[in-house]
Amino acid sequence: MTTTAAPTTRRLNTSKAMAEAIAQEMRANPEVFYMGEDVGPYGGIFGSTTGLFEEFGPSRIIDTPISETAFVGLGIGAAVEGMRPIVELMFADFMGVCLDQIYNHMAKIHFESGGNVKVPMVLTTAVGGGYSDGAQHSQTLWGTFAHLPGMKVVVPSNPADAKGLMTSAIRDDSPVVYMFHKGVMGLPWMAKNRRSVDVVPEGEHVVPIGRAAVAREGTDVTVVTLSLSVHHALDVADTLAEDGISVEVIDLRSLVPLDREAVLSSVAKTGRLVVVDEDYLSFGLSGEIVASVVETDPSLLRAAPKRVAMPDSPIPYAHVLEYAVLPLHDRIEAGIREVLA
Amino acid sequence: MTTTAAPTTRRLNTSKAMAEAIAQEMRANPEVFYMGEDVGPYGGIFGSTTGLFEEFGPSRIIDTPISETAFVGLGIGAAVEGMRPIVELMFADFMGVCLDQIYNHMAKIHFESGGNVKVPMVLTTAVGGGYSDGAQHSQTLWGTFAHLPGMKVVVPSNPADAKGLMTSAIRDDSPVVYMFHKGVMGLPWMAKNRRSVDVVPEGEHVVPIGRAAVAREGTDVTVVTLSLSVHHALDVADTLAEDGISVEVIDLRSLVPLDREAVLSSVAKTGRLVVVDEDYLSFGLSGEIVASVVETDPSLLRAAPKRVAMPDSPIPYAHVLEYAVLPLHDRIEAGIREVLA
Amino acid sequence: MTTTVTPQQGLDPAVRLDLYRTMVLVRTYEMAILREYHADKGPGFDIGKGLIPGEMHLAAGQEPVAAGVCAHLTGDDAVTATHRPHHFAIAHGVDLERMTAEIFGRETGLGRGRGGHMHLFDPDVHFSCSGIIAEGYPPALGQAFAFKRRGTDRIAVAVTGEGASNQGAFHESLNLAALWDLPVVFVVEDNKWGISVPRSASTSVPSNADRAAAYGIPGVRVEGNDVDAVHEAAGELVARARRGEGPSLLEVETLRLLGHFEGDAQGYRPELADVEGEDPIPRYEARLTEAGLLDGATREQVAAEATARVEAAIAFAKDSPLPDPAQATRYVFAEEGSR
Amino acid sequence: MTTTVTPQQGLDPAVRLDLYRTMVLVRTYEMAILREYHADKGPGFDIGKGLIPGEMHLAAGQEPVAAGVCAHLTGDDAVTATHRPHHFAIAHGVDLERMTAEIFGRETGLGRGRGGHMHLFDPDVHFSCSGIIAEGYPPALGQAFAFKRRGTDRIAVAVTGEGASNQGAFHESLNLAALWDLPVVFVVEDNKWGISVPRSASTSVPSNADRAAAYGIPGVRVEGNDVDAVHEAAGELVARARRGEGPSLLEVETLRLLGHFEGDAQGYRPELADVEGEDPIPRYEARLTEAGLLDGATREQVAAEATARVEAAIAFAKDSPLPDPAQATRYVFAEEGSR
Ligand SMILES: Cc1ncc(C[n+]2csc(CCOP(=O)(O)OP(=O)(O)O)c2C)c(N)n1
Ligand SMILES: Cc1ncc(C[n+]2csc(CCOP(=O)(O)OP(=O)(O)O)c2C)c(N)n1
Ligand SMILES: [Mg+2]
Ligand SMILES: [Mg+2]
Repeated sequence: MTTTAAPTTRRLNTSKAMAEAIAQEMRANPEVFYMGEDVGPYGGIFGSTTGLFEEFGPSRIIDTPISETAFVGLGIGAAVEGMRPIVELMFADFMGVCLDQIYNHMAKIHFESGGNVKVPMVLTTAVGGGYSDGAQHSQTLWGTFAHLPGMKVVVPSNPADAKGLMTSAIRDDSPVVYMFHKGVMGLPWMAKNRRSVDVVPEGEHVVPIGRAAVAREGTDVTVVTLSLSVHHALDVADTLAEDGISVEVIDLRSLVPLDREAVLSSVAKTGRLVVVDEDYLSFGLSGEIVASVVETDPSLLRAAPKRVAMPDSPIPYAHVLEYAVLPLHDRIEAGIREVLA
Repeated sequence: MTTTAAPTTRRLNTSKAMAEAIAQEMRANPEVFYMGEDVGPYGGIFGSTTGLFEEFGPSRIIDTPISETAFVGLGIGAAVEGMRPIVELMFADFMGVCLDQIYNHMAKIHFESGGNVKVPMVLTTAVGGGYSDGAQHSQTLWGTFAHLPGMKVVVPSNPADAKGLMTSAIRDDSPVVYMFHKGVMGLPWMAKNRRSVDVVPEGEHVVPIGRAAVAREGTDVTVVTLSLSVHHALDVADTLAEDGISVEVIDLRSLVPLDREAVLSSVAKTGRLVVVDEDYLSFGLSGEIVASVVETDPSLLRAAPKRVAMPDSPIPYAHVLEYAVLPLHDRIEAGIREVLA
Repeated sequence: MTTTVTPQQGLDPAVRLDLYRTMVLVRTYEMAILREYHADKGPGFDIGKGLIPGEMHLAAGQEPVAAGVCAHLTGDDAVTATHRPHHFAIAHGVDLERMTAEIFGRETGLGRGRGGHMHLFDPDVHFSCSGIIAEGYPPALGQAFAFKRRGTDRIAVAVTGEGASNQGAFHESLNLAALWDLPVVFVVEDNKWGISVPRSASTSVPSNADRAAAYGIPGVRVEGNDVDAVHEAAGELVARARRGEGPSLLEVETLRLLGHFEGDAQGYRPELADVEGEDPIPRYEARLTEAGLLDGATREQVAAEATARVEAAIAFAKDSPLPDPAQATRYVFAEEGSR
Repeated sequence: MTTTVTPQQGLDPAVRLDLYRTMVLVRTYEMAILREYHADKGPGFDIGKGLIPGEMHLAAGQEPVAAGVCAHLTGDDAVTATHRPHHFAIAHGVDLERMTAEIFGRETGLGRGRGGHMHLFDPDVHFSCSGIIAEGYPPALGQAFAFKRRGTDRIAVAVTGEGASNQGAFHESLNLAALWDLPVVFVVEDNKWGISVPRSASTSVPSNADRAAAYGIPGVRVEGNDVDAVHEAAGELVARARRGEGPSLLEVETLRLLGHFEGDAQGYRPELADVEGEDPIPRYEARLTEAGLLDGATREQVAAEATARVEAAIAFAKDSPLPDPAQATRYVFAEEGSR
């Protein structure tokens, strides 16, 4: 189902790939518009709208006041009337000032109307830490969004998926929360993994929502992860390959729908599971993945599974502390070695 | 550590037991006050402040405007100054209008201040469905609160615990979210389980936060649950006892801290696990319980565990639909029989 | 920018009779719902029982607001209402049968029984409501945005109670509508109570119309729960929104005849004994009769028509099938091919 | 109720020199932080690198607001500031060394390195700040509530930017403070920009002082980024709060000399070339010199004192130990026996 217009070797960073999908959909459909704080001339704090203001102008790339409840709600109402708004919440951490519109309205109207009202809206938001932005600006929070029903939740890890998932999100008739990690955007002013700039198909590119990707095939252990942690997991897999350990990396790409089949078939092969999650450890994604495997067939696991996640603590500011809590190379490697021990 | 002043056979419903703890702490400590919507002359929509306005008057039992962000924040500021506010959010479903104060402020200030500022505040809130209040008034949402670090989360299931946990919550130097299910309050205008009126110790009664209770001992299967679902699980255990099936029921009593030891030692005994949770299935409590067991020792489980939870759907209004999604008697019984099959 | 409108008498008689008819229809409807709601809650009162379970917020006494405002709207305009939505729903022309079926939790309901009385969605007339205080305002902005963007003269009306005017969403919505000149009329129903909390304990100014100045938009307060005055004030505000002159705020003094929800004993309410005498419908009847516009026969005819429509809607609801429990979690996401 | 204050000259010379000293100290501090922040971000600019990683919002140009307001406070009063907190922190007397250590992420910092520059808590002077727009207002209500409840004349000052005045928390807080007569002075720093969004695109009225009327409280706007005028206006508002006469709103026109945060190229800002000429500190120096209150020697002395304090604080921070990574998740909950 992944549609690609033409083979290409053109490389983009993730933010430009995301913006390219938006531009293509905006050209094709006058009902699409993008709205949020500093998305106009500034181009989005994390580059999500790079170049869009120049092409589409202030009537379709719209700067808002700092009134998230009002403008998220505005997006909902416009979507109810058949427009296809993309609304940016600058940081997912700010969900607390507008969560009611998101989870009680955007996510529930379709259901409460018995399917008679659609809310074809995309909520984009930046997530993640790693650059000392402190406890209120470094969270991923995807477990929270995914727990609350009625919205799809997508989490691209690389430029091509960022484009393809954005295309799907805009075309989806259901609300989609599109969470982009600052660390995958390939921003010039932030440390970046080499995978944040990569080949991106030109023309229409669609990645269906709800299908995980096997980011790397392997036979000894399955690492289930998403977003920036995919890059870290791939780096660790490179390292471990030198020791003859074959790591399979599953990039979930979306939490809702959650591709449990992809997880199960990988674990069926490897018998060992590590979940790497930059969200808080408890009551979230990592537990869900483990439970999904075990409730289907506990005999799939040949060893206790391991969760490598953000601990249940606010995220500290100081670099040494933040790097102690983030699920980075050493912790991932240790987790893998533990399940193989 | 459970302290009880004197043996008693006095029976109270849960709302009166909760109010009794508040009254006792208010008498002992002038810095304790209770604030929220309709908590004054009305006595709390779900009876949480029954009789308190009459004793303590409007200066300590305070009706607020419908401004949750402002008054939750007011509680935080008062707590920072050393008062011990109890702030009621009428329904947990309304968290979306004030979550920022709750999760980015109440829950993070202590950490961000390196332990130098304490926020000894209790946030009380009503949860749960079962009386056709629809998608915006029936949620439990404890998984969401528990996922976000920095606040304790307690969920009493019966009158004595409601009193003892409230005493502990008020005395705790950390923020505590106290979630009372409408169905356990023993309200005269709502269907109630017989266990919502029960013996409550007079005088000081303290139940420590973070210890699960074995609500019923059994040997064949462990049901881990909380709040109103404890009552349902006990009812099912009664039924199954007739078939010679011995069910152990664990009442978690708090999600944060989570008493994983209690779960593990029960599952070590029974080898079988059913989690019953009125919160949404995915990315929440039920997955956390399963994962906690399996990551410790997958060999504890003699059969695939089973989760009986609210499906990942908004909660429907119509009685027939709501009763199809709630984790009630039949679904719990079927779940238990399944893990025993 | 703040005006206070007091009752006028210059209104077209036909319009006044229409306002009367709307108010009678609403009241007849709510009294029938009241009857059905309580019919099967016993023994005692169990909120979860009966043909209509759950919370029930009736608007009896507040008909002048809905009738006076909605008289200026067509089904192409949007209305977002509150947890107390019936009067606006009916005045705006929501399908009475499907609305009733929804309240009875039936498959033929507006939301196929998924929504309930606080969550009525009728896309045919762009009507919606929400159970979360003040959170119906922001979506109305988006409807108005779409209407304006498409070059129409359609408008949105967003309703809250006076208690809700102290929520953040109120402020953010008024500011954004003012900034972007959106065609929205914000309506505040001041029934003086937010559940048990009197206006004086919730709202720091006597008139929300004064808050319009905080956004540079017109603010009007109508006293006396008078449908003619509401009609007049709303007419001008709706017209200016249609002309592209932007949003405005209309506060109407009104009356909650019943408890906040059914089951509310109202022990907190000292003025309760006087309330019945302030019922706006008999008062309007008297005024229309005095003005020679209403006689006994017309009155009876209006009442009979209302009763017939209402009872037909209730019969429709009762005759409708319950939803299939096996489909309880359908409609979480839009289905394939339904675009 | 809305007043616009324009500069006056009647102020006590000693007070004016103090205001000057505070402004110079703040500016000296921020220029040193700027230097340290950029010292080690290369090659290129990597926001996560260096002795001070993360976002950095400097208040250069906005010193008149903090100096003018905080001159009326003691360490018993509370101040809640924003993501741009240094000027208020310093003017309110936050411990300079521990604040600096916090910004450098050290164990000796106000938050033991857990907080960072947007999360400075100094309970000794009841200072706090928050990185979430307008969400510092509500906790200030609670501090004021506690002060009032305990029968003191202590007050709380709550600060936001003009962009923040369009958040729901702003509205809810002003209403609640007005209703309960809480001793809070709400301060809006109008630096005309919310990141890249000009005031005209965020705020529907030219003066937030006009919004005070929406709560029945006094509203004052001070133009010209003039510390004397701020001092005068704030003095009266602080005094009335202390007298138990309730809250008020003070908006001050001010200037963001630098980008929103470091790294902001400000391409969106047309008036950028004029900005430097509007720096309030040289202008105040000129005025004080003209009034015969400041000569070259005093100027140098003030500068030298400021530099000495600032460099000592920076040296303290740099000499302080980093936090122990093994303790990264300590302080999630209050520890046993620490009550
Ligand atoms: C955010 C939120 N807070 C609280 C409630 C509970 N609640 C429902 S109706 C109501 C009172 C509303 O008062 P008002 O706005 O005056 O409307 P009225 O009921 O008088 O029509 C309250 C507090 C809610 N539904 N949503
Ligand atoms: C709720 C929320 N929304 C958005 C942001 C991102 N943000 C940080 S500062 C800022 C601009 C604030 O403008 P203003 O209130 O005028 O303060 P200034 O930066 O000018 O001092 C924004 C949008 C935030 N921190 N919190
Ligand atoms: Mg009201
Ligand atoms: Mg600003």
